Amino acid sequence: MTEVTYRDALNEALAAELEADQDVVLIGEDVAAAGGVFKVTDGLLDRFGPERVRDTPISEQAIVGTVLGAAVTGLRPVAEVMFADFAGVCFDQIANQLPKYRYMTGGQVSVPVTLRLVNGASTGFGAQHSQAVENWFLGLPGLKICVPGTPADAYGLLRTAIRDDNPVLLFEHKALYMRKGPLDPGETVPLGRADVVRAGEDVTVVATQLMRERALQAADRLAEEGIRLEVIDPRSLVPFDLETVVRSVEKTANLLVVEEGPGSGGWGSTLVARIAEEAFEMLDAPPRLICTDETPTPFAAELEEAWLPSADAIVGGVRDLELVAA
Amino acid sequence: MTEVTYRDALNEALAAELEADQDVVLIGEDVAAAGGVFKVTDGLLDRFGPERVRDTPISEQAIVGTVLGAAVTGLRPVAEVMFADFAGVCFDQIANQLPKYRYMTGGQVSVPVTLRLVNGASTGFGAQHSQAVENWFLGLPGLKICVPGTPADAYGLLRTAIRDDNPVLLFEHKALYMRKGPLDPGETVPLGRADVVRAGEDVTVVATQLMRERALQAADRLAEEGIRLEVIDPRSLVPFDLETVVRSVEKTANLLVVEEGPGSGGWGSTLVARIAEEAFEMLDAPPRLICTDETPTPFAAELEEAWLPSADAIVGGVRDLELVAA
Amino acid sequence: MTTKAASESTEPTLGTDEQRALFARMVEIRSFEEAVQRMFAKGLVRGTTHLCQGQEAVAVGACAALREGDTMTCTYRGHGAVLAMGAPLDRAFGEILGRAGGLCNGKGGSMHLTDVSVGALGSFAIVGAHLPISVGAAFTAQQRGSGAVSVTFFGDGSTNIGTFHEAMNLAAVWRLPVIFLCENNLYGEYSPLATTTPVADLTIRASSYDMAASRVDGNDVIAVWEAVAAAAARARKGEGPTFIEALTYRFVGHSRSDPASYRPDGELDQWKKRDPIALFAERLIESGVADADEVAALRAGAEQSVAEAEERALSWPPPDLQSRLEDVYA
Amino acid sequence: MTTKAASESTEPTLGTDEQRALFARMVEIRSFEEAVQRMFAKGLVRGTTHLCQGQEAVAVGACAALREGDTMTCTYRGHGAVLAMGAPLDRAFGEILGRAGGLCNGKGGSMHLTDVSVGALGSFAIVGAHLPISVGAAFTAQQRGSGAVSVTFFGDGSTNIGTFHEAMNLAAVWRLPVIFLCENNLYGEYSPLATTTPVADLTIRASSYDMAASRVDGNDVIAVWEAVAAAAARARKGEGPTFIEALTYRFVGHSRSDPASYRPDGELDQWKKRDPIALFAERLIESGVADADEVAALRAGAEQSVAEAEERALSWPPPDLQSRLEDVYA
Ligand SMILES: Cc1ncc(C[n+]2csc(CCOP(=O)(O)OP(=O)(O)O)c2C)c(N)n1
Ligand SMILES: Cc1ncc(C[n+]2csc(CCOP(=O)(O)OP(=O)(O)O)c2C)c(N)n1
Ligand SMILES: [Mg+2]
Ligand SMILES: [Mg+2]
Repeated sequence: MTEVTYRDALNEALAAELEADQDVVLIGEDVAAAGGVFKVTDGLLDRFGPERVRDTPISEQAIVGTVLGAAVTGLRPVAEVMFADFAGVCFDQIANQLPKYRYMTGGQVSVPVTLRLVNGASTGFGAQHSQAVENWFLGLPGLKICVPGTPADAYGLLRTAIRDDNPVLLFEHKALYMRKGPLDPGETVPLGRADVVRAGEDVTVVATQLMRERALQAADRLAEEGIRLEVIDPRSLVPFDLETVVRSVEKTANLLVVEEGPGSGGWGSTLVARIAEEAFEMLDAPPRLICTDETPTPFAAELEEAWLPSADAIVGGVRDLELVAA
Repeated sequence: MTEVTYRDALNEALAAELEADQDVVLIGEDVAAAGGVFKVTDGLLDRFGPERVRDTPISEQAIVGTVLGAAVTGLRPVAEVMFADFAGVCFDQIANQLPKYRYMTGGQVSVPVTLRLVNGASTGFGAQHSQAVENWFLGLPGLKICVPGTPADAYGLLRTAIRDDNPVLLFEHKALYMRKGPLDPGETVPLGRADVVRAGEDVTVVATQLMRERALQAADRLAEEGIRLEVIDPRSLVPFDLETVVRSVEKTANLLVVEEGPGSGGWGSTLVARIAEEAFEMLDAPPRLICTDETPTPFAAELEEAWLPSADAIVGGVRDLELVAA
Repeated sequence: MTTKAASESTEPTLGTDEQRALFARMVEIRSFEEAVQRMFAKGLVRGTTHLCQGQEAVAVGACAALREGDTMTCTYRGHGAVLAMGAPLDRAFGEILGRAGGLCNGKGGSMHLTDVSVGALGSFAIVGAHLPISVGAAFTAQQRGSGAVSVTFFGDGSTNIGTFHEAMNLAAVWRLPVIFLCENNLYGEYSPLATTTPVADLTIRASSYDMAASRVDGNDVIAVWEAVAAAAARARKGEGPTFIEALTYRFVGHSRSDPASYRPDGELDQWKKRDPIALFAERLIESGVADADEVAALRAGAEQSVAEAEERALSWPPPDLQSRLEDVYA
Repeated sequence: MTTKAASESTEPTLGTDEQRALFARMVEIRSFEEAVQRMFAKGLVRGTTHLCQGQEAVAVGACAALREGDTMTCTYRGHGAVLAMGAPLDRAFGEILGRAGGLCNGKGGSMHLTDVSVGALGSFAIVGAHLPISVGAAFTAQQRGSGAVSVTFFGDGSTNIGTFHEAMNLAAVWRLPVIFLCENNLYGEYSPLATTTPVADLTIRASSYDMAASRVDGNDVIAVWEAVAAAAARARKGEGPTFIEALTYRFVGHSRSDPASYRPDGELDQWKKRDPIALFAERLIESGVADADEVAALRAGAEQSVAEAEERALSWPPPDLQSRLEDVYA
């Protein structure tokens, strides 16, 4: 068990899969010679050579289409789309091709593609480089979606994603790259298994990535007052481990979901709806979603922080819930 | 009051706005000489001339970017994206440019763009031409979204959309083009005002477009058994008239949402979540969402019909709700 | 016209049997498309279809130049190309009819015929989307040193969409074994090329990528075969991609609902005089590859295969309803 | 090299005052960028910034050829272009600092400087996305017969993305008054052009659209001005768009975090010998437009304006927190 950064964990996962399987290749803008804009792929060109680790032109549609074509003909490619916002320029490939190809052909192909995308706000990159865009892809059966929040999950989910025979989008939160955590090399993480990050009796809080971190901060603070949060990180949104959340709500009778992004059409609303449908009777108070303001991401540091759900906001949300439930 | 088809209603709305305002222009693939793939723009080239009604190359990114640039410099353009699925190829323009431009510039521009997109299943067009894709755009503040279900709403919302100083996506359901309904020319429909299509005391059913039609069929059948549905068509998803739904649920204490598409990340889940958050105490039974299977759209007629929520499925959903509530 | 000489090959030729087989295949495709047209006219199928009568020489000539292990991607107007790769007629009909025995078990439909077992990797309904997919297939070939090539069919109108540009550029910069086969049938949907495209000779566009290019008579199956064979030979040697513009014409409307009234008077008739099947029949006879009776027999045989396949497909049941839930994930 | 002659204009020239103003503007931009670099180094701003030292002649030469009513769009590397259009230095600093008085009230940041009041329609952070936006501005101009042109700046690497192709094609087929100004600084991020692009002369790409094109020394402000003036004159006469490739070099890394270690030894030094500001200073003196003292005075004046503007901007408060909820909808 070593302590590594989220970034290095991702790097190690890529290296491990490139090592394990000759069919794994890695392409993307500046992933090879430069080792990636966020240095996640540093050193991989040297280790695995220019055939398997390739820089591409600025052509996201071609990048995603190419890994798709490569996957259905036998490779197991990984592509970096860099900032997740750029999924916009290759959205057709991600939404209309990757998840539908197998289905439309009656199962003639499998599509073992992994896309890595750099997600999220809090770092002052402005409205076109700060989105958490996993929600763009929720209604697209055929895709799987991972949102790791720790080095171990980043490592374990990325390895699982690469080995998966389906297209997987793995979102890396840019604010977490330098966060350190324990890593047990070789330890993969299955998709569809939530992590109960902190056990508690009073309120179930579900959050991912940066919001998970803030939920844990809120949990620490509330613990001082004797309010015990159960913090759950779903880790993958598709498949989603609803059962773990239901089990928790059964115990706590209270649900708070914290999401980075505007609330409409997100996994947070979807989870709240699912729990309302399936665990209505268990709830002592209306479930709650805390999310960003309904605006694009503002640039100025003060505005961006006000826009994002803070640990304070989570504390406040829990207090409101407790009042109603009491 | 005349009876017109949904298609002709759209055509009349376009003609009326082209007539009323010289700054309105219409561009898209085959919208001019051919009058549109679905004939929605038939005759407009002849009436308004080749400067204002223009055919474009197959270049959706350029189409949307062009109307954006035209809008911020003073025109009030309308673009057709044809099949809504093609929003995938110009998603960046719709998601990252249209809704963020005004915000990122601190309000220096307004973006009076209207995009028309042809939505939906039930007509055998296969997985890449049958999606109802309004949900792709829910989490993008800055956009408005209309989903008309009748000729009058199509007409009224399209006119309002064109006059709106913000980017509006108007989804036309392809299965409804030949449906007839009354139209009072000149009657516009505001965005953000739901229509209580049928009043009832027992269950609130919220549905749009093709699902609205099926909800009404279900309502007819259940009425024979004395179960009275209140059918609400939100008509626009952004802004969303939550108040009308809350008022209805206050009365019926039961909510069923019917959505064309997989349920994750959609307006249906969002609505269920909002009601669970804000009207929890009013509900007699868990709210329910009926949607399609979690798969791409299958081609074969039998499969596609099985995939879509049917009037039968709505009847069944209502019966389940009534059982729980009773 | 071309930016780089794409040919200069050793000029291989097609034998007698091969030429006859090509002819039969072209007739099969024609006959298949006519049958599909009737099915839609009779209301046996919902949705839409995009037929390729008049363009058979492109699909057949190009696919004949491929070998096992090569792959092909095409558009919604792809029946001809998929059949040219060797997909079974009955299962192709079955797919268009949405039957259980269809190539894709009825989940794809007319726009998505696919038979991976013969290298027909897929038919795609989003203009331009499949070009990078062929680039990816070629990437696999390069990576593995398999010598395989991937050919991708698309129309003149598709050369205006972003993916065309990105796919061409990436294939060129990585020198991938891709053949970009543009079927220039003069229209994109209802729009004549000149209204959407500022150049009339599309091979010019290859120069933006320093890519080899050639222009061929798309109604001459042998010319198409030669151009593709030369491109494939170069690609297999690691010399990179080629862009081929095949000039052709569709005898029917863009899709089911299109009466094609935008065509200038007489244009269709002119092109019908250059019907690729009639042209090839003449050539077979003139060159002594087959006499008139043999040609007639090939034609009759092909038509009969199609008729029998159609009948078989029509006898198949619709897919099991539960099958709609399968094949989402591997 | 060029597909069509883009010049053959009446060769207008710049007067003494104009040339001096251009020089001062270039110095302002250099000095502005250096100040921004220091702000980031000091940690006064989060996020990233993309500076344009070394490329000032392109922005200044091009924007000087525009007139009132014309519009300009540019990239995240857009400080120079936005200032060249006449945006106030202090409000530009303010925006980068995320202050209330910033051009966009602190909502945009370094990558999105915009000042619509001077025709600086926007800076965009998605590669290629703004090209069709300039096409749209030109569409308005054509529609209204205003005679306005729209210039859009982008880099060499951006010529590989789909929107480049679509925007060029649409502008050409509609003969819109757009000037596509490609700043070829040899790298897209950290990738040398040749690793991503199979052609070295990007003007070749204009031929795919039968578009006029020219290539200029992007470190020669007068040459840039001439090329853009000629293109603008053509555009105003209804003769359609022009593609201009300006050869230049950025003296700093791609963005804040880039030490630019991918550059071959000596490359930067070579280019620094062709510093556009030094070149222009020499030229001003040689041609008698200004003597050495006057040049020094212009330089000092510009630097002082920048220093004062920086100070003002630094004194501004952060935006009111509630302002984040405004400007979503009109
Ligand atoms: C992205 C996208 N835009 C538009 C369409 C609608 N569409 C289908 S076929 C077609 C014309 C294509 O023309 P061309 O490439 O010349 O091929 P052809 O149909 O002539 O074979 C269009 C515009 C589409 N399917 N996908
Ligand atoms: C669609 C998209 N892909 C990738 C990026 C990341 N990116 C930002 S700048 C850049 C390089 C652009 O190079 P070039 O066009 O030559 O402009 P330069 O930065 O040299 O001025 C890249 C890849 C982006 N912003 N948008
Ligand atoms: Mg065509
Ligand atoms: Mg560059």
